[in-house]
Amino acid sequence: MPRKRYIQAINETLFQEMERDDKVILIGEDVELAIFGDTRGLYERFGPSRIRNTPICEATLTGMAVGMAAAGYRVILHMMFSNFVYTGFDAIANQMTKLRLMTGGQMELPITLIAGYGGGRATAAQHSDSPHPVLMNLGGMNVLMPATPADAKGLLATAVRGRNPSIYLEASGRGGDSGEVPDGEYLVPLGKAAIAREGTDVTIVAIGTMLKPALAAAKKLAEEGISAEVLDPRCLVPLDEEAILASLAKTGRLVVVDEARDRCSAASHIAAIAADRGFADLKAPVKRVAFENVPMAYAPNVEAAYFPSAERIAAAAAGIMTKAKVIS
Amino acid sequence: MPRKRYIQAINETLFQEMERDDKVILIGEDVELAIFGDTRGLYERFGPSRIRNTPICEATLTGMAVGMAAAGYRVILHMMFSNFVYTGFDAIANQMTKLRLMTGGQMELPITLIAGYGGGRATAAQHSDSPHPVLMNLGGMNVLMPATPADAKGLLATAVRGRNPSIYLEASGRGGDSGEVPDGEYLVPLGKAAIAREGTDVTIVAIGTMLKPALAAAKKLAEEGISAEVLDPRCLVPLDEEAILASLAKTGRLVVVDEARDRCSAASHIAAIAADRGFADLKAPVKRVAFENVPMAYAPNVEAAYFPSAERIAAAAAGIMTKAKVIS
Amino acid sequence: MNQLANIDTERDRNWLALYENMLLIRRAEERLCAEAQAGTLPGTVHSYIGQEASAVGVCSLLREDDYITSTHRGHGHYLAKGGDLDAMFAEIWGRADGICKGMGGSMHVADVSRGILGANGIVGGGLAISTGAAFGAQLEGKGKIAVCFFGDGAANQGVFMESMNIATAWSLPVIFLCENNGLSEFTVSSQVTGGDLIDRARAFGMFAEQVDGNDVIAVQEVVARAIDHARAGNGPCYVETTTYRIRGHLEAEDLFLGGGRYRTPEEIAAWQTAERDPILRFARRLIEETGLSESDLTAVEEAVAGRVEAAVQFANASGPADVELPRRVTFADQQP
Amino acid sequence: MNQLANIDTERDRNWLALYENMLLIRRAEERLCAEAQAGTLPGTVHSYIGQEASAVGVCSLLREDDYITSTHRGHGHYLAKGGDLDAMFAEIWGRADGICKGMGGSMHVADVSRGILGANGIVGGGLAISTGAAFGAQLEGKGKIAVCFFGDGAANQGVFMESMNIATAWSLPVIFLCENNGLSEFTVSSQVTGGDLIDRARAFGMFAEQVDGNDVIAVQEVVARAIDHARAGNGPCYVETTTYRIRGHLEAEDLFLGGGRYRTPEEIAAWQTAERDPILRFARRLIEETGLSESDLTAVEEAVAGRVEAAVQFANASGPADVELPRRVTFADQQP
Ligand SMILES: Cc1ncc(C[n+]2csc(CCOP(=O)(O)OP(=O)(O)O)c2C)c(N)n1
Ligand SMILES: Cc1ncc(C[n+]2csc(CCOP(=O)(O)OP(=O)(O)O)c2C)c(N)n1
Ligand SMILES: [Mg+2]
Ligand SMILES: [Mg+2]
Repeated sequence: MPRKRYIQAINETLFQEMERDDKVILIGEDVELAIFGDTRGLYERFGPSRIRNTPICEATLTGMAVGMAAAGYRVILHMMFSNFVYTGFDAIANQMTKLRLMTGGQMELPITLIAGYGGGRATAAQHSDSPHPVLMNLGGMNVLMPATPADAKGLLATAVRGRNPSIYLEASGRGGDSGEVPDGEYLVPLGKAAIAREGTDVTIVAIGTMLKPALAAAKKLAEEGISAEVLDPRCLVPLDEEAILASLAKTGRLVVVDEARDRCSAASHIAAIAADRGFADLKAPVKRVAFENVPMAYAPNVEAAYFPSAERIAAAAAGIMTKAKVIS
Repeated sequence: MPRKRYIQAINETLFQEMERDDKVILIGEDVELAIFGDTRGLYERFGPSRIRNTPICEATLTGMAVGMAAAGYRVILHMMFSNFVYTGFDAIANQMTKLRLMTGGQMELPITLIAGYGGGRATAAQHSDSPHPVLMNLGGMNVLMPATPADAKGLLATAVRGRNPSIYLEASGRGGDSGEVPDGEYLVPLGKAAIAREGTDVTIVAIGTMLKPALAAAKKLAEEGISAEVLDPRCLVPLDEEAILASLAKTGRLVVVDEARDRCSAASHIAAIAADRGFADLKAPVKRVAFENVPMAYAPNVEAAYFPSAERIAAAAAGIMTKAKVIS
Repeated sequence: MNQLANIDTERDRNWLALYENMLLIRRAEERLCAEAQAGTLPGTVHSYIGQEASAVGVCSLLREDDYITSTHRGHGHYLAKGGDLDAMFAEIWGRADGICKGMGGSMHVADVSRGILGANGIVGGGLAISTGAAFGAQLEGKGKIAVCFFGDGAANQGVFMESMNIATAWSLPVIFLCENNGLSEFTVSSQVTGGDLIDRARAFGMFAEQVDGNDVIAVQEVVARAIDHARAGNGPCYVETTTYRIRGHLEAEDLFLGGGRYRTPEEIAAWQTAERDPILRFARRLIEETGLSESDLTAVEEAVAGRVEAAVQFANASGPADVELPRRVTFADQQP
Repeated sequence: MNQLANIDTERDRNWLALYENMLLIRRAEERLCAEAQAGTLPGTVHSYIGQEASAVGVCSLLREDDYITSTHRGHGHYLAKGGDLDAMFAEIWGRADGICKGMGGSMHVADVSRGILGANGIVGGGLAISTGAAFGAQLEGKGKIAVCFFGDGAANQGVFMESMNIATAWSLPVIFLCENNGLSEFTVSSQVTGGDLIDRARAFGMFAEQVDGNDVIAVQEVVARAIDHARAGNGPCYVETTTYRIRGHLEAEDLFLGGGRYRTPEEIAAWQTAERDPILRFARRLIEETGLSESDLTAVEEAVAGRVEAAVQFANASGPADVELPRRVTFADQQP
């Protein structure tokens, strides 16, 4: 399989899906020249009736996506940075995620929102949010967070072809990360987690960008004789609860890693599932390694201090091993 | 102590706080005539320089609150129904909750947002959300959910006098519920839970409107010989984790009841805390009784079927008692 | 002088249809108000009484495949665009045979198959949706247009400007149809509104006209030109129908107002005269300007009464809404 | 002809101060761009080069207790309103002595004590904040006003209309100061904008004027009238300064563009001539119309260079930002 950068996988998938179905329309601010590179070249290929720069007006763009979908189109709306999802939040929270129910199922809403999320590059508080917990709580919207180039491709294609609103959160600044990406048609089903590393002592569920530090933590832990299984949920809605519980049944211990603020985070929710359905398997407290309940600071030293790191993850995992195991 | 209706307690507190401090300004749509009754009579007393109807423009109102605060005022912004918080979400999520940090602490933001939340009255999906989980995840904003008339008074006064942004979620349609309300100055500190009923077998944490069905469930459980302690957190940010853990230490069992949709709810977060810090005390799975991950339906029979009810709460609690206890 | 000789009978038929549609809305709303007051409906209703000429004048000129978006005060738009009365009543009753299977209720009546993209509980919520539908219509190239009904209160929501801007920049076939009844809930709109609303549209250089919204024929005349303009690909239009809301903002308003008031009984009465009420005044015109007689109108009145009564019976006979539905329809092909 | 005799020396001093302030912004921005290109800054910067006459013309007329809100391109506004250069550089360097203690960075420079309510990373974010501050100023009754700087791209955000509406309805002392540089990131604004922006303000009947934003004296002349209008309690104003952004949308733009382009080098060059560049052209005017000489300007140039160099040293010498700060300042008197 060829190795490709994450952003390139997204770009190729957009080409593929727009080629495949001429009902797919992509709009957003600056999508023609593509500030993140993900939409690059689409304008030259498909022209203004398929991809178009919009004015800056997120509140209207999210509502327009609903109207375009109602008129029979498959909409991809690029929202640039995830914080701008808040600017366009009204039609997401009050229309897009509710209209299927409110109309008794009449409305088809094949809409894919794309937004870059996350910190780590000194973009400060208004360009770094990880809004997936907020979106998960809305109900009525799939939440996809691919961590690898292959999943970036497979989940995007599935979302674009699907019948429901999805938000596809693209790891900002992951443009440079490479991985193997299957050629041709490649669909990753929604709601299927992936085991990124097998292990037996502790399960680390790592969301999106957190996969990388989680894998690094697992490596460190292995050196200490602790075998960590790293699970990448890939999708948060629908969530593969069974895969998480199966891993927990094997290891008996759980650490959930989330770049979002901790309170009411995906980490909280996964921990809650473990405390309910996985209770019988739990040998130790369920740990969350998440962002503290504060906005992102600008200064890189401060940003780094609040970010879930391999060290924090490894420490959380080691902390819930039995003493015997730790000193063995 | 005199008995007062919930809405009356709020109304009197607004009078009291606006009387006390002439820097308190109240704005919002239709606040002069007061659609919920909570702001009734304030206009006649304080006039247009203290309370004022606004145009319908939630996105600007939330931003204006920031500017008014920066100019030295204590702002009460009434947002009517909680779903309109989503309409004004941008300045909440990107400015109000972040500006103190972004300015290195320069900005004073004594802002109280008020919104009516919750379902149960066939108002359908766009007038019934319980948005507290979304707001809890933002960080930078207190989240208050008084369940009783006394707390309605005490928490509102504390919020209005505070130095931080708060959202005060008023139980829609609770106007008729009465309770004892202390006369005169009465402040409930933020982050202090209340034990609404003592018990020894299971802790039921009931958020906001859920207190009522939780107490009803506790009564039912008592008839079955199960002693439930009912804890009302009153505030979700800051959250009284210690009180929850102390009750859990006593009972060993936890049910969390939340009217919000389950995914990434306050219930999830409290369950996650139990699974972490309270793990050693847990004798059984932590149960969440919340709204399913769907929008609110209009038809009352459907609405009722999805609502956390005394029956569902009691069943959840009974389900985690040891067999012996249940049949005893 | 008998004008019968001058009258084109097709116009008579058309005018009578306008009358019937306005009357249907009026009588349906009256029934809903009565039911709401009697406490037989689950939620509350926002009545369109007094504004009928706006919805009917506009929708009488639309194709079935044109789109409309509506407001919290949406029954009139739904009916005028051809929505089924029985299914609307069953919806408001919260029943299985409701147009939205009881999931939406009064504030969310929608019939996507007829281009009715829904009443909306979010003030201003339809602006972007209709703009998006108009973009879809433009891409499709079959001459469809979208009409966005919204109120003078909604015109203060920023999405109004945003939607006009993108519609202008992209030359979208959308008509922004502002029903200016001077009121926003319990607020007199002029107290919270700067300038004249129509000037906000003129700022985009778009087709912009104001018309007496209680004169169904005048509405038709202006809207016909707007539709031609939009359908021909000349871009968006703004039409403002000036009108008045006769009933409270919502039924049970008095309960909410607790003795306060934002308008006088005299003001309301002044809009209910034979000169101003859209139905009374059109009735007079039908008698004076067409070959139709009082008995024709009485027949219409009876037919309408029958339809309303039948709709109530339909709603009452309909079974309860399906409790499983939220789990089944929140997502297509997927559990929530 | 020696014009010295005609020149009022106070005006000379004022004009020289305008020149110095513009030059300070220019040189500070140039240094920031160079540092950003060299990779020595943590985040990125959006440079104000080419637009200096707008911020300086406006802020030169404000009281210290007046409010401004700014944009992502906010260094110029901050400096023109009297923000400290050293503290700004330390901020952009992410250091403890930054004006926001390193918590905000380039996009969030703010000095509340000087009425600088902050640069803002949300396009349009300042509109409502300044409107709210103006409401506060009105309530306080001490004659303060608020100036909201925003771009032509931001003028398509609905909060623009919403803010103008409420400011008009409440007669608020706010000046909506649109810096129209024709560009919104990598989009030519005219392609996504309907009509002329100024007409959106005129729709509210407000004071609305457009001015050459590269002519600092012309800006002053128009803004002086707007300030009088607002301070006198006559309500909001709209002033549009037409200008041009010389540098990329942000430093490292080329990296983001990946070879694409949205304007030509010729277009940029045409704005850098002695006739159009706000600083070059004002320098010429200083020589021609005042008693000042080349050597006066050279002295200013040297002083500015010294201040910029000192600010770099200040920033470099400042300690790292305090890691505990988010826990301490996210809330006042409370743990997050
Ligand atoms: C976003 C939002 N804000 C506030 C409300 C509450 N609300 C319902 S109707 C209404 C007034 C609307 O006035 P207008 O648009 O003129 O419509 P009208 O009721 O006059 O038909 C308000 C404020 C709402 N439903 N949605
Ligand atoms: C709400 C929001 N949407 C999008 C962006 C991304 N963005 C940053 S600057 C910009 C263009 C702004 O143009 P304009 O307002 O004219 O300011 P200029 O950059 O020309 O000074 C965009 C789209 C943003 N920061 N915030
Ligand atoms: Mg109205
Ligand atoms: Mg610009």
